[in-house]
Amino acid sequence: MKRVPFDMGDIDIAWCPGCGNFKILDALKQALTELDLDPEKLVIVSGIGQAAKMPHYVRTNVFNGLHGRAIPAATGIKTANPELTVIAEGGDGDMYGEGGNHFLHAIRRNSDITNIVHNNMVYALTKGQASPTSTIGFTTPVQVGGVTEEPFNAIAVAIAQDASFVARAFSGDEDQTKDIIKEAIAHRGYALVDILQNCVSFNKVNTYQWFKENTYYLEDSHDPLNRIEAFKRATEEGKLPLGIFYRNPDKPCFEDTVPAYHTSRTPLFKRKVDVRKLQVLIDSKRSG
Amino acid sequence: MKRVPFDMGDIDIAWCPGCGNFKILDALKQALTELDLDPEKLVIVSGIGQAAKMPHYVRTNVFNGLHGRAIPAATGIKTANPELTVIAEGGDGDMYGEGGNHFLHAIRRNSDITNIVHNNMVYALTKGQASPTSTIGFTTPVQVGGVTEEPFNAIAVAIAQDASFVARAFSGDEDQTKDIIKEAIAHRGYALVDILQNCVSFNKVNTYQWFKENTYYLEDSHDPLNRIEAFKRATEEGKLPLGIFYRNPDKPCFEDTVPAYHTSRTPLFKRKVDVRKLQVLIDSKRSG
Amino acid sequence: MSTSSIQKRDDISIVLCGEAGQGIQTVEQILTRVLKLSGFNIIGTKEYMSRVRGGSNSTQIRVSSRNVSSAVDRIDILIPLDKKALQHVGKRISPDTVILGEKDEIVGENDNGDLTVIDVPFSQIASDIGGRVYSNTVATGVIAGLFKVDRADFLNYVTTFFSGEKETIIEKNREAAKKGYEIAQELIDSGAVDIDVKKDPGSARDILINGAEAVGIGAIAGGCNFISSYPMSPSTAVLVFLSRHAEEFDIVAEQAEDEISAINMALGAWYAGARAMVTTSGGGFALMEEAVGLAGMLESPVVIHLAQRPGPATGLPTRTEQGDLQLALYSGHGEFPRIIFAPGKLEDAVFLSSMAFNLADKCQIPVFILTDQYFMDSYYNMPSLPLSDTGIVKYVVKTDKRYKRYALTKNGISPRGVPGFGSGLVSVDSDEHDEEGHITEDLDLRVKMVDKRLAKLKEIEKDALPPELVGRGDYTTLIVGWGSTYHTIKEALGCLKRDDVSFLHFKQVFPLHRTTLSYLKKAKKVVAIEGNATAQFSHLINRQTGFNIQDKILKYSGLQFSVEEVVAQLEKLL
Amino acid sequence: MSTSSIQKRDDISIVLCGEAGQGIQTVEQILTRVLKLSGFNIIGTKEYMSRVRGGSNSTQIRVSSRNVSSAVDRIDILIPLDKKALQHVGKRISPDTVILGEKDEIVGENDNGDLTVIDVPFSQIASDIGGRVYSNTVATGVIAGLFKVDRADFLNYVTTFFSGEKETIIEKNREAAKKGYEIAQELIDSGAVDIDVKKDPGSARDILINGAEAVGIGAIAGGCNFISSYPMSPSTAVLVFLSRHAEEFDIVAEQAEDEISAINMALGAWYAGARAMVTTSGGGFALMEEAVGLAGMLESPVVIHLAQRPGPATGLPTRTEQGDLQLALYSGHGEFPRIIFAPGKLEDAVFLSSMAFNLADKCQIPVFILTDQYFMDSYYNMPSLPLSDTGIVKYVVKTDKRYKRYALTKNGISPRGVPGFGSGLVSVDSDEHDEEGHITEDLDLRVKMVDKRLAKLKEIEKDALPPELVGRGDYTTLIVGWGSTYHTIKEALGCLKRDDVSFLHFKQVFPLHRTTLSYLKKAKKVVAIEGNATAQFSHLINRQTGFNIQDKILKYSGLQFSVEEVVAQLEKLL
Ligand SMILES: Cc1ncc(C[n+]2csc(CCOP(=O)(O)OP(=O)(O)O)c2C)c(N)n1
Ligand SMILES: Cc1ncc(C[n+]2csc(CCOP(=O)(O)OP(=O)(O)O)c2C)c(N)n1
Ligand code: SF4
Ligand code: SF4
Ligand SMILES: [Mg+2]
Ligand SMILES: [Mg+2]
Repeated sequence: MKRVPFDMGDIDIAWCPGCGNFKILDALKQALTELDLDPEKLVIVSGIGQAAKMPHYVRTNVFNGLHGRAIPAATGIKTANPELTVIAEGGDGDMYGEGGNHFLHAIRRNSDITNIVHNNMVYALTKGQASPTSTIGFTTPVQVGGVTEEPFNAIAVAIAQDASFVARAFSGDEDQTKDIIKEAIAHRGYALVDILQNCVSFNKVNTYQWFKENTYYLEDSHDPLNRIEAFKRATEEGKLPLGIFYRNPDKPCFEDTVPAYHTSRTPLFKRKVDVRKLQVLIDSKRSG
Repeated sequence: MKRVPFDMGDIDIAWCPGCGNFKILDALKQALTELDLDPEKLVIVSGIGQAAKMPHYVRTNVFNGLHGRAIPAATGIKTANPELTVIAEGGDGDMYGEGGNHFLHAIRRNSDITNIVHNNMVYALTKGQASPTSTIGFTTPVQVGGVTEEPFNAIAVAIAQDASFVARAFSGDEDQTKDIIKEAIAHRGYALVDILQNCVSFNKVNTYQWFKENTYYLEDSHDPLNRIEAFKRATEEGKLPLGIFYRNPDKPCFEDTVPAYHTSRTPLFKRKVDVRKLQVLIDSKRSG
Repeated sequence: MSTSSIQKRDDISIVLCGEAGQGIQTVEQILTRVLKLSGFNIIGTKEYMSRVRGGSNSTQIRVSSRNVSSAVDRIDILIPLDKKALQHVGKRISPDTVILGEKDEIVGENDNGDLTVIDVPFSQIASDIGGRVYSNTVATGVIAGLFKVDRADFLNYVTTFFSGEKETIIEKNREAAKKGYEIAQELIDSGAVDIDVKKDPGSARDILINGAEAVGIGAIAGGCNFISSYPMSPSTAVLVFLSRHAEEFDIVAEQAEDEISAINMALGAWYAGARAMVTTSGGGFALMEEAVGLAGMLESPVVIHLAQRPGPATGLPTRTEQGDLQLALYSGHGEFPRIIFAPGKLEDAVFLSSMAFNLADKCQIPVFILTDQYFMDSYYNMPSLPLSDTGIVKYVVKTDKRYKRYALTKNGISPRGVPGFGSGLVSVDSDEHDEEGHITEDLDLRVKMVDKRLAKLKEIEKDALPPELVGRGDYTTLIVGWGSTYHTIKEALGCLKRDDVSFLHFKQVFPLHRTTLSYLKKAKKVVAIEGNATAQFSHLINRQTGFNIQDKILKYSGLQFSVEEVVAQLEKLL
Repeated sequence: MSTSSIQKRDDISIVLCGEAGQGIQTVEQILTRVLKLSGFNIIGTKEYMSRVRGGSNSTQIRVSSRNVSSAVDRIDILIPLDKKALQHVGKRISPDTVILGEKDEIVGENDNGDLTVIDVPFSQIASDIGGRVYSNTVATGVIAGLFKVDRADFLNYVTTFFSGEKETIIEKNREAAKKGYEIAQELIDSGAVDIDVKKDPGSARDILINGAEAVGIGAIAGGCNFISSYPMSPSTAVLVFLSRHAEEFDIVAEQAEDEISAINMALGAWYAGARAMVTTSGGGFALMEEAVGLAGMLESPVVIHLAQRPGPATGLPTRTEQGDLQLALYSGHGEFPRIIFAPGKLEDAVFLSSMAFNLADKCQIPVFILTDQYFMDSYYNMPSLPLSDTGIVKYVVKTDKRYKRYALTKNGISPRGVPGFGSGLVSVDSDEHDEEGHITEDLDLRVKMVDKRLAKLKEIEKDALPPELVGRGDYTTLIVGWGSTYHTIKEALGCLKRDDVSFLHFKQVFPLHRTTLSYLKKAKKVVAIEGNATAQFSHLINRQTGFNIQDKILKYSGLQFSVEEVVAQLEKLL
C-alpha cells in the first residue's frame, strides 16, 4: 500500500464533484510523499477562496490567512524558521488580484517558498466573477458585457522579473503536475507553479476539455535558463505551454541574505536574546 | 516670450536645490504647453513622496491623494469624465512599492492615463530607505548591509503585460524627456514614462553623473511594435536604454469599453438619471 | 398525523433545505413569484454555508395574509431535499411541522415516529419524467397546488422561467410542475393538508425585491453613476445589480483589483463629478479605511455600502452579524465627520441609499449604509417604493477664476467644484492644506481646517433622521434596536402583547437624532437587542447621550434572531 | 540688553532654528552629548516640516539642574541659522531671550530694537576657516563655552564626532569649535552672558536616548527578533534602530513592499515562533487593520508600534498628535480583545515595549504601543533603564500528537504550539474554526469560539497597569492625561503650585485598570488634557467606567503642548 502520510482520512471536502482542485490535492500529496517530507516540518499557507481551502485537506501545519496575503505570511514563516518547508497556495484572484503586489515583490525577495496558484480563470468562492486571468469575452454577473482586458500573464511577468523558478501545469494531468510541484519544492528560492484548473461550476468556457485542447508541454529541448526564449514561450499566441519555463539558479535566496542566518540556521524561536550585548548597547548611550 | 500657462509663478518649492525633480517639472510644463492643453481640462493626480508633490507646482487641477494610490484615483477621474487629460504621477516607491498592484492592473485596464514615475531609486521623502528600484548593494539606514534584491524592472514588467505605451527617460535631458512625455500624453491608453531622476540628498550612488554615464538612447531603428525586441532591450545588462521601448496600438482603451460611453462621451456629472427607466425597472419587480 | 396547526394559521412558514447546488434557489424563485402573483404576502429569508456544492442550506418562505416580514423558527412545511436536511433544521421541527418528502430516502432513520411526514416520491416521479433534476419542479408544483395557485398561471410562470432552456427541458419541467400540482390536489382532497391563508388582493401587483436590490435601486434613485468594488459576500449582490443595469442607467461599474483600488477610484470619480459608491464587507472595508480618512481630508463625498458578516477576519463569510458598527464609526485615522445609516425595512434601504448620495454630496463626507447578510438576502412584497421621498439634489458648483476648494465658511462646507466645469481650478489634497488646496505647514491654518471639518458635524446633526417608535408612546419598557432586526423585533413585540412595551428602531445610527435621549429616559427599563457580542450600538448610545443601557439581548452565532427567540428572551427579562 | 533672566535660571532653554539641511542635527547631537558628559541634565525635543531642504525647523535643548523633561515655549538662548528663524519662533521670543547670531544677516529687519541680540559673525568666522559649512560648529563652540564645558573634552568630542571625515575636515571643525569656544569666553568675561546652571554629577554617566531608541531597546529586551515594516514618519526610527542592531541581536529586519505585507509577515513570523513587531503611523496602520482582525481570529500575538501624527490622511507627516487612539481601539472588523499602551516617560517605553511581547505571547492578542512624533524625537538623560523589571517569558508549548491549537479552556487561552516544535500539527485559520483550527460552520461552536476569544479580556484586565498619580492623594481637582504628555503636564502641575490639584497619567489606556473610576470619583473636578480635537481618551474612559469628564484641554495644531500652555489653560479652568 502506498504511504500517504499527508492524508486527512475521511473528511468533508467543500469542493464540487469534478473540480480540478481534487487532482491538485492528489498531486500535491503525492509530491510531498515522494519528496519524503515530514508533515511536522511543512507548512501550507493560504489565503481565501476555493483553492485556498487546500491546506485544510492536507495533514500538515496550516496557516489559512487572509485573501491575497498568503505570500507575506509564508515569507514571515520561512524567515522565522528556515528549517520549515513552506508552500503558499491559493487561487488566481487571491494571488494575482488582491495579492498582486506581494506576488511582484515575492519574486524580487526570492524567499524559499513554493507558490502554487490554482488558476481557474474565475473567482469561484464568490460565485463567478472575472478574475485577472479570465479570458476576453468571458461573461459573468458583474462582467455582463464580457471581460475586455487581456488576461494577466503571470508566467511572463515572473520571467520579466527574473524569477528563480517559473512553471505552468494543468490539473488534469496529475502526474506531470506532481512532478512539477516536486521540482518547485526542491528548488531553493521562490518558485511559481501556475496550475490551470477547471471550475465546473463557474467557468463553462475554460473547461477540462478546453484546457486539454489548449495546452501542450514545452519540448524537452526548451532551455529553461534562457530568459528571452522563456519570455517568447510565455507570450506566444495560441495554445498555452506547460512545464518549466524558466530557472535562474544564480539568484540569492532571501533567507541566505538575512544576517541572523549567516552563521546558523537555527530557527528564531530556539534563540535567546543576548542580554549582555543589550547591556553593552545601553551603556554605549552613556558616552555617545 | 514663451507662453507658460502652467506656471505657478513665485511659489515655494519644497525640493532640494539640484534635485532632478525640477527638470521633470520644467519638462512637464513645457510638454503640456506644447500640446496646447487647457489647464482647466487637465488633472494631475499624485500619491505621496517628493515626486508626488509635483501637481502642487503646476497650475492645473490637482488630486493629491494617498501614497501608492494615484493610479486608481486617476482611473476614477478619467472614467467619470473622459474629456479630461489625466496624469498619474509619483515616485518609484509610490508606484512600484505601495502601489504595485495598481500598476499591474492599470496596465491591463488600459485607461487613457499617463503614468509618470520619478525613479530616483530611493525613498526620498522618508529620508533614504531603499525603494523597489534601488540597485544591489545600495546601503541605507534600514538596508544596513546593502540591498540584496534585484531592482524592479518596470519596463520589462510593463512589456510582459503587453502595456500599450512603455518609455524611459532621464530627467537630466529635459528636452527628450519633454518629447517622451508629449508622446505619452498623446497616446490613447495607459502610458508608462519611467523617468530616471537624481536625488542629491539620499542617493549618492545613482547621481546625475551616474545616470549620464549609465544611460543611452535606443537607436532610431528600434521598432517599438516588436514586443520580444522591446523585452530584450528592457532586460539587457549594462547601460539603461532610454526612449520608447514598446507600443501596442491594438489594445482597447478602458473608457471605450464602458457601456456608458458607447454612444456619448458626455462626462457623468452632466448626465441625469432616467427616472422613467427606473420606474420601469421597479415595475418589472411586480411581475417577475 | 395532524394538520390542524397548519389549517388554523394565517401565515405558513415553508422551509426548503438541501445542499448547495441542489437547486433550492430555483424552487424559491418560482414559488415566491407565483405565490405573490396569486395574491399572497411573501417573506423570504435564507441561511447558507460558504460552499458552492454540498453542505446544508435552507430558505424560508413565509406565506401570509398579514403584514409580517421576518424569519421565524417555526416550520410549518418542510421540504427536505437531502438526508442532512432533517438534521440541519432539526431543532426547529415540531410535531406540527408537515414534512413533505421521500419517506425512505430522506426522512428515513431520522424519524422516530414523532415526525409528521407526507411521503411524496419526488425523485421517482422526476425519474419517470426524465431525470432526478426535475424533482425540484415537482416540489414546486406541490406547494403551488397546496396554496391553490391558479393552475394555468402557475404553468405559464414555469414556462416563462425556463424560457432560456431547450424546448424539451421546458416541456419536462411543465410536466413535473403539473405532476406536483396534482399530488397537492390529492393531498387536499384526502384532507391530509388544508391551507387557508387569506389572499391579499393587492399583493399580486406588489413589488418583490430583496435587500440588495433595495440598496441598488436606492442608489440609482440617488443618482449613483459609478460603482467600483471587489467581490465579497454578502456585499457583491449590489455590485451585480448595478452591473446588470449599468448600460441602462449610464453607470460605470468596475470590478477593481482590490478594495483599496475600489475606494480610491470612487474618490477619483466623485472628484470628477460622478456619484460613486463602493460595496464591501468587513475585511474588505478594513482595507478601505485609509481612503475613508482620505475622504475625510479631501472633504470628498463617498457612499460606502458595508454588508456585515461575522468576523473577525474571514469568520463566517455567508452568515449575518451586526458587528461592524464601531469599525465604520471609527474608521480612518484622524478626526472627521461621517453619517451611518442602517436600514431596517427594505423601503428604508431604498430611501436611505438614495439619501446617502445627496447627503454625501451636500456635506462632502463619507456616508455609510450598514446592512448584513440577512438583510441582503431577505425579500418581501410591498405596494410601492418611497421614490417620491427621494430625488437628486446636486451640490456641485460651477467654478470661476478665483475658486478655492476649501474656502473657509461658517458651517464648514465649502462649495464643491469639479474639474472642467467652470473656469476655476480644483485642487484637493491629502496633506493639511490651505483654502486653495495646496500643502501647508501653517499650523494656525491647520487648526482652522480641523475646526472646519468638524463643524460639519453640526450640519449633519440637523439632518439626522429620528428613530421610529413602534408601539405606544406611554411605554415603561423600551426595546432598542437598529438595522436589520426591525421586522423581527416588531413582530416579537406583537407576540408579546404588552401595552407597556414599545420598540425604538434606529435607521440612522450616527449621528443620533436629538430626541434619542428623551425616548430612553422616559422608560423604566431599556433593553437593547443587537446582533453582536459586545453591544456596540449600546456603547454608541452611551457615548452620544450618556445613557447607559443595562439590559442587552445579544446574538452572534451567525444567524439572525428569530421572532420566537426575541419573544422568549424578552419574556425572561420583563 | 539684559542677561539677568538667564543668570537666575537653573534651567536654560536653547533653541536652534533653521532650514532643513542646514545642519541643526549636527549642532544638536554634539551639544547634547557634550553637555550631558559634563554633567548637565539634557532634554531635547524638536519640530520640523515635511521636507528635506528649506523650510523652518527648530530643536529645543533644555539644560537643567532639575529633573524636568518637557518642552517649554520659553526660549532663553536662540540660535537662528537663517532669516526665517526669527519669524518661525517669533511668538516665543521675549526681551529675556538672548539671540546669538549675525546681527545684519539674520536678525536684521526683524529687530525693532526690542530684541536682545548678541552679534556673532558665525559665517564670517566660518568663511575665514574654510567655508560657511563650519558656522554650525562655531555655534556649537559658543554654547559649549557658555556652559563652561571642559575645553579639552569638548574638542575631543568634536574630533570623535567627525572621525568618519577627511583629516582636513576634522581639523577645520576643531578650529571652528575652538573659535566658538573663545567667543563664549569673551562673552562671559565681558559679562554679556553668565550661565550658572548647577551640574548634576550623575548626569555624565547617564544614558541619553530618544523615544525611538527606548521603544527599540524595550523590544529587544522583550525578545523581539523580527520586524517587518514600511517606512512612515514618525515611526521609521524604530525600524532603523532595529535594522542597525539586527546582526547583533539575531533580528530579522525586513522592509516590506507595503504595510499589508509587513503585518502579514509579522503574523507568519509569530506563527513560526518568532517575536515580531511592526512599526507604523496612522495611514499605514489603517492598511493593517484587516490583519489586526486576522490576529484576533488566529489568536496570534503581534506587537504594533503606532507612532501618531496628525490626520486625517497624509495630514502633517512630521507633526505630533494623539489622534489614533480610537483607530487602534476599534481596528479590525469583528470583536476580539487587545491591549493598548501609551508610554509617557522614555523609561515607560522601554518597559512597556518589552512587556508588550510577553503579554502578546501570553494572551495571544495584538498589543499596541502608541507613541507620537513628539515622543519619538524627544530625549533626555536618565541613570538607568528598567530592564530588571522586564525579562522574557515565553509561552510557546511543545506539541504532541493530540495537539489542538484552539483547545477550549476556561480563561480562553489555548496553549500555543509552533510548527516544527513537538510532534503535533499547528493549524490556524482565519475562518471560524473548530478546536483543531479547521474551518467550521457549526454555529454552536462559533458561539463558543467568540466567547473564548472575548474571555481573554478578563485575563488581560487582571494584568492591566494602574495609572500613575502625580501629586497628593487628597486632590479636589484631577488632571487626566495619557501617553506623551506626561512630563509636560507634570511640570505644569509643579508650576501651578496647588496642593489640591493632582495628575493621573495612563500609560495603559486599554483596558483600563480597575482603580480608574475611584480616582475619578474622588475629584470634584476632572480635567482631561489630550492632543486631539475630539477628546478620544475621555470617551474611552466614559465607555469603560461610565464617568463623563466635563472639562477638556485639547490641542491639535500639530505641536505638542508646552508647559506654559498647560499652565495657562489650567489656570483659566481652575
Ligand atoms: C479582503 C477580501 N476581499 C474579498 C474577499 C472575498 N473573496 C473570497 S475568495 C475571493 C476570490 C476567490 O477567487 P480565487 O482566488 O481565484 O479562488 P477560487 O475560489 O477561484 O479558487 C474573494 C474575492 C475576501 N475574503 N477578503
Ligand atoms: C500608507 C503610507 N505608507 C507610508 C507612507 C510614508 N511615505 C511617504 S512618501 C514614501 C516613499 C517615498 O518614496 P518615493 O515614492 O520613491 O518618492 P520620492 O520621495 O523618492 O520622490 C513613504 C514610504 C505614507 N505616506 N503612506
Ligand atoms: S466552484 Fe469551481 S473551483 Fe470551487 S469547488 Fe466548485 S468547481 Fe471547484
Ligand atoms: S530629497 Fe532627493 S528627491 Fe527629494 S527633493 Fe531632495 S534631492 Fe529631490
Ligand atoms: Mg480562481
Ligand atoms: Mg523615490
